[in-house]
Amino acid sequence: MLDVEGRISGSSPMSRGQVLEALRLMLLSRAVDDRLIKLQRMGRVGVYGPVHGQEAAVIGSAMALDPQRDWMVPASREHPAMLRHGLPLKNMFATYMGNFEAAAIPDGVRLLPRQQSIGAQLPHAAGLAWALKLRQVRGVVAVYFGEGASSEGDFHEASNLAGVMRVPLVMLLINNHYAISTPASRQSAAPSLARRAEGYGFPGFEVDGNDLLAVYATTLEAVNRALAGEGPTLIECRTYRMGFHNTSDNPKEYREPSEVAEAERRDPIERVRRYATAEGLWSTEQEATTMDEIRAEIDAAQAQVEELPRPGAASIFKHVYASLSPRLEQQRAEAIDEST
Amino acid sequence: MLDVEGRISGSSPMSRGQVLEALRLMLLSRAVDDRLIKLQRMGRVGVYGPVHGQEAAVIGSAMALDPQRDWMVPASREHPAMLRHGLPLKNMFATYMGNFEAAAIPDGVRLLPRQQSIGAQLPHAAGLAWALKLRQVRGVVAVYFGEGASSEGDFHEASNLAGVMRVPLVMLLINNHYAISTPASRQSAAPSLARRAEGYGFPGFEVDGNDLLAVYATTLEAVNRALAGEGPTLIECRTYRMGFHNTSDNPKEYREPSEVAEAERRDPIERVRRYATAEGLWSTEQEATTMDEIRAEIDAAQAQVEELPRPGAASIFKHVYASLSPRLEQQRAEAIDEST
Amino acid sequence: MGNSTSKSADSTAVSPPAGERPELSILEAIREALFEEMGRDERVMVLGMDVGRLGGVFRVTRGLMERYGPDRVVDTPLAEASIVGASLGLAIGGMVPVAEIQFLGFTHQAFHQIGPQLARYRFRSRGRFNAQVTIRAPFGGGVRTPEFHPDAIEAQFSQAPGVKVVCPAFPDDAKGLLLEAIRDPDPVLYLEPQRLYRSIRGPVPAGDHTVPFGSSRLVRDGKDVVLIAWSAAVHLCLAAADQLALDGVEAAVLDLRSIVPLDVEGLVAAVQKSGKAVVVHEAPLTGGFGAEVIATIQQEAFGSLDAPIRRVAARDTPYPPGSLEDHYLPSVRRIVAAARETVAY
Amino acid sequence: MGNSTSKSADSTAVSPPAGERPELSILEAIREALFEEMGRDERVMVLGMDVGRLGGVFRVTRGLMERYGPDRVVDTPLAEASIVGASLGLAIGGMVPVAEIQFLGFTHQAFHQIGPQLARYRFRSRGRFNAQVTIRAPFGGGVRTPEFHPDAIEAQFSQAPGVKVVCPAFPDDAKGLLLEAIRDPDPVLYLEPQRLYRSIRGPVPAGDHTVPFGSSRLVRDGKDVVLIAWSAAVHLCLAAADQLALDGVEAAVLDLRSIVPLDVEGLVAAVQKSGKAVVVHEAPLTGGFGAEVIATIQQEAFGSLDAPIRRVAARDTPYPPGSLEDHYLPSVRRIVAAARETVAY
Ligand SMILES: Cc1ncc(C[n+]2csc(CCOP(=O)(O)OP(=O)(O)O)c2C)c(N)n1
Ligand SMILES: Cc1ncc(C[n+]2csc(CCOP(=O)(O)OP(=O)(O)O)c2C)c(N)n1
Ligand SMILES: [Mg+2]
Ligand SMILES: [Mg+2]
Repeated sequence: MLDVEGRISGSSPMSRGQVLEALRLMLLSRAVDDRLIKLQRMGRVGVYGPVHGQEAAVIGSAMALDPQRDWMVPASREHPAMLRHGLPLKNMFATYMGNFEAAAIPDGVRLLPRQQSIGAQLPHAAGLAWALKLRQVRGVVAVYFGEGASSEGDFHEASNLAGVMRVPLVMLLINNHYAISTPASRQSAAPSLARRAEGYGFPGFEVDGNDLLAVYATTLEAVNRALAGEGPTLIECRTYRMGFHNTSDNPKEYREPSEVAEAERRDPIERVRRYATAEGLWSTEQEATTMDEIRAEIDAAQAQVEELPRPGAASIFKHVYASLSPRLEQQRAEAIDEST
Repeated sequence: MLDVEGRISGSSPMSRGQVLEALRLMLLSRAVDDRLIKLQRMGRVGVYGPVHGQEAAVIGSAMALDPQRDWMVPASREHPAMLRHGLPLKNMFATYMGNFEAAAIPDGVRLLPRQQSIGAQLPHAAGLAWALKLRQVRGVVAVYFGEGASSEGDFHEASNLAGVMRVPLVMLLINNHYAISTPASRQSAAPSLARRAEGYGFPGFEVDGNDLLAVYATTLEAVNRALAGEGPTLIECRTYRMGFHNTSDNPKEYREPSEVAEAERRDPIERVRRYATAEGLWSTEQEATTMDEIRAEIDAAQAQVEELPRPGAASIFKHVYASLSPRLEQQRAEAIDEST
Repeated sequence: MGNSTSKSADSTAVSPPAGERPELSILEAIREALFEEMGRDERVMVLGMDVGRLGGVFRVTRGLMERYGPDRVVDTPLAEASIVGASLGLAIGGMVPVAEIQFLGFTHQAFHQIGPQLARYRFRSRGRFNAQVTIRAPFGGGVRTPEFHPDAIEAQFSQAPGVKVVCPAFPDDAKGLLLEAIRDPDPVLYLEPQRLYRSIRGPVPAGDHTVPFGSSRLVRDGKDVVLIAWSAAVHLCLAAADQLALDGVEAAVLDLRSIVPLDVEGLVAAVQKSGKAVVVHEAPLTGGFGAEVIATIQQEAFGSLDAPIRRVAARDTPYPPGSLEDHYLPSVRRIVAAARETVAY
Repeated sequence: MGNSTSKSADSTAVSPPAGERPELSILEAIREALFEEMGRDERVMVLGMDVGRLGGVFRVTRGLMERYGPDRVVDTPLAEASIVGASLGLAIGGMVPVAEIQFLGFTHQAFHQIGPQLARYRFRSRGRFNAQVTIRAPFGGGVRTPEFHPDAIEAQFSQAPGVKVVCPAFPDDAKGLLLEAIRDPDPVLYLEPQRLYRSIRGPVPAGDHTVPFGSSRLVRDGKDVVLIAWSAAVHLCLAAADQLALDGVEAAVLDLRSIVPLDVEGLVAAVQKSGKAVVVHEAPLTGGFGAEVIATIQQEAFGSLDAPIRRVAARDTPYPPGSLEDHYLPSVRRIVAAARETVAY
């Protein structure tokens, strides 16, 4: 719907307010990427995998959800979607700054934790959507996963189960064309991953994942199908991982600069910036102000995390079970003892 | 190609000799079913899952393979295919009569053992086909699995890998409409499982699995594609499990007699019998003679197994590893000691 | 104890009039627990292959679908990882799933959803989410089942902190541990001794009855040696104790009932009595949970040990065909021999 | 031993002129073994995620694809079960696959293809087929990796008869055990200590060099107590032994090198010397392979034991985030304390 020049074809499925909200989130996402990479280089963050390049896919889809009604099940590269859905920025920073207590998803936020076992969240999402259906709770579950994840058995089993049970599930396949160094062409011989949905008895759509409006519109349609009891939808958002896989990775080792240059031309943020500017919604001044706000937010989140007490030995014995066995009590006592 | 009356449309892809070979195998298969069920009822066989109703799917596909060139990877309900591919009947009887030494696949027979972990043979088959390709050995791998197996992650991962590596694999999905008590309609919401092939980048075909000639022709096409280096093919043979899942099962508990009656009308053997009779290849006399031969073969196989020494304690320590560790040596000595 | 071995057909689990409550088989006790708990708590649902119309391959869930409907008693596709993974999602969504894996050997297909997911979800989410999920699975040998069906892989789950692993050997414990499992806010693997399903009958408390995890049960007392086991092997130990008694050896039998959590205190007390112990399990020797039992005992009761603790276990080989399993599994004869050697040490 | 910890960038594994062979890191030793064996035996191939152009996430396989081509060094789709399952098929078809699973924690996804398939194929086929497959996987903590990446689940494979499990801790063993693994006609899990990849350097024999499985290595002698470990924990034990020496406690250190098969003889001999032992591992305590080590020792050397064998292991909790792993893992301090108590018993 939005071409690389930011020209729209047809009318916008997003209101002006939504476009501005999305643009702000996109800018925030990229600023967060920058900050966490910087902190990683300073040794204050472990490993970080940036969203860079995938903002339209991740944010466009998240904007189609209602955080008061819908659940979000992330993989591990969808921070802006998680923020939009209600995760405080501070908690996100805590995740990466090694404070897992402060990273927890607050009560009431309909969001599951990041998943680092590729594809493992898919059956969880199917089950959660199934629970909504059984309990006749109005809402959908949106689950994110990469094209790499789509090769795992979990993708297949979860999709098939979701089809059989006809659950309100929106499957967001973020095809960023890489799984670490492995290109999408090596991940599957299928010309389209969206077409796999047919094999599970529900519709699949392919969408330009760098087109905010198209991603939004397609997701909204899937959400409405799900709410109407028509079951799951698979959406393949074709985008590109512009940055490295994570801070331990150097993509120059496995891909051509020309490919990255081409992707830069298709930058998802630039399109929205142009579109919003053309529509009179945006200006360089507004961007400057927004960036200042964003930096302040980020500074505040980071500072808040820095001020928090660091979890200690006792923390690893919390939430293992609802209550500790005598053996674990003893281990806990030892660990606390040894750490002091 | 063969309708339920045994009328052919078009010309037969099988020679007269092949039709006779197939018909004989079908009759053998059903006679083996009867015998092993009888032996099970007498307590001389553990559990047996009959082929009853699936003979055209299993034999039609096997007939398209060259046992001197191609490999067969069975699930667990494809005995007649295994026999056609070179497994001696005696060895098959030994499998069920609890003599696993005598059940082994003889050297030179290009056949893997039965697989009782549903779907687990699929990646093996993909790997084996990959080896043929890497070693530039002319041949294909044919792998059997049920519609139940098609729900397992292994199906997905193996199919996808086979597509990416473009290996000479023929995937024979025997959709007999049941996985124990679970009907195919509950196994997946997909109207066609063959269509899943698209999602792996290779062709898929649906075929009347009770039509010997159609199964044969479709498999042969897939074999030729594979030999030509064009990669895998998925073939869904739609058939019906006319008998019980296995000797511990009673299908009356979960399906309607009318459904079974309809399947009986579509019996795969009857069609071939009619067709062969109409073509002047077959007669009641011939069938009587053949059945006598088959019974004699079965009697001989059973008798041979009965005469064999029964494996003892030492047997369980054979083929654990190429050679035994001291701990296993010790356990072996104990076990032999205790059993005498 | 009521170890009678009558093989009468299993009746539907409807409470009979008070005062005439018959003994139940283990299978019936499990079914009764499911019936009752689904009646008590409408969040409880049963899912798995063939659990609905068929009532499961062992008919454990027979009658449940008719009673509670196909939304709460659900036949799933043939895909173990999704049964477990979806159960976690169902639990997060407010249901209380009791998943059946047709045989424990097929939890292999779901391993990545058990230890790394179910078990860690409370921890990963810092308590925001918990996985109130029970996985039921039959296991164990002695009944000539095909490959994979008898696999005794319980020890592997003891390396997956966050799950509990329980294994009843008697009808009353079958009911009490299952109700405890379903209500436990954490995931529980509930392992069913398939060879005892119908062969062991005993009294079972009517109505609500739970057995706390981490409490072992001294099913027979004896001053000379203690035989330690769980699940079906407990009955081998009882038979061995009977035989030993003929020679005047008094063997106690301790049923661990749950291996995670482990009743360290009960274990140590049982061993201290005689200073001699034999551990019996149906899993292969090397790396079996018997090793943990021994490591724990020698740590906690080193001074009281008067003899090495022997293990009577399955062989370190793949599970052989049913016709050969007697050479593979622990047997009464082997237990008696080990106990004699231990007593004579 | 050459436990120097220089972190120089790893060079490409090309044999230098004789007489000037530098020490190699563990990572370099593994790479050298792969280079050499692929040169020697054209059936050998390497497959796994990102092993080709990238050379693996740790660059262990760097240079292999350039040398041996993309048919023999293959980037696979992201699907662990198919990597293992296809390797079995490749082996049956005449290849000798060396599969890399990116981290041992992700073998969970392939469990049903390892124990029940790879391990049992020889047995099931009565020797007609064997699975000459090596699975390489890095594991272990101490380097602040994300969830699943450090999971030490080696004990679970000891309950899967038919596979072997080896875990080098030094560069020479890294090479020697890997060559042995690739040539072994049976499946071998070859576990790589990720935290030592570049930090441990040592002499490595040029050219052909194998280390037989089931032979432990006494890496330090000492008369007061023996510290028993495998993989990275061996180096914790060495550091602990250094510290103990300052107090005059002479601790031996035994590196098991392979846990399946287990060197029972070497183990017993090492323990008998002092009658005192401590077992150290990075896996959680309960059900860890340390339990098997202890159960074996107390069975085989009961009379020589002068103190209970203590275990220093990870906690029975899920693996915490890297920032907290020091509270979770065994540490030199904990080993020293356990050794002191044991010696003083
Ligand atoms: C089950 C599993 N296998 C392997 C890994 C290692 N790994 C981490 S990210 C990644 C690539 C994921 O690719 P994709 O699903 O496309 O997501 P993306 O990183 O592109 O967002 C891999 C292989 C893992 N985390 N989990
Ligand atoms: C991994 C696994 N899960 C469950 C089972 C139990 N089981 C044996 S046969 C069967 C049904 C198989 O159905 P299908 O694949 O359609 O083959 P069919 O029996 O119809 O030939 C099941 C669930 C098994 N053997 N393996
Ligand atoms: Mg990707
Ligand atoms: Mg079927």
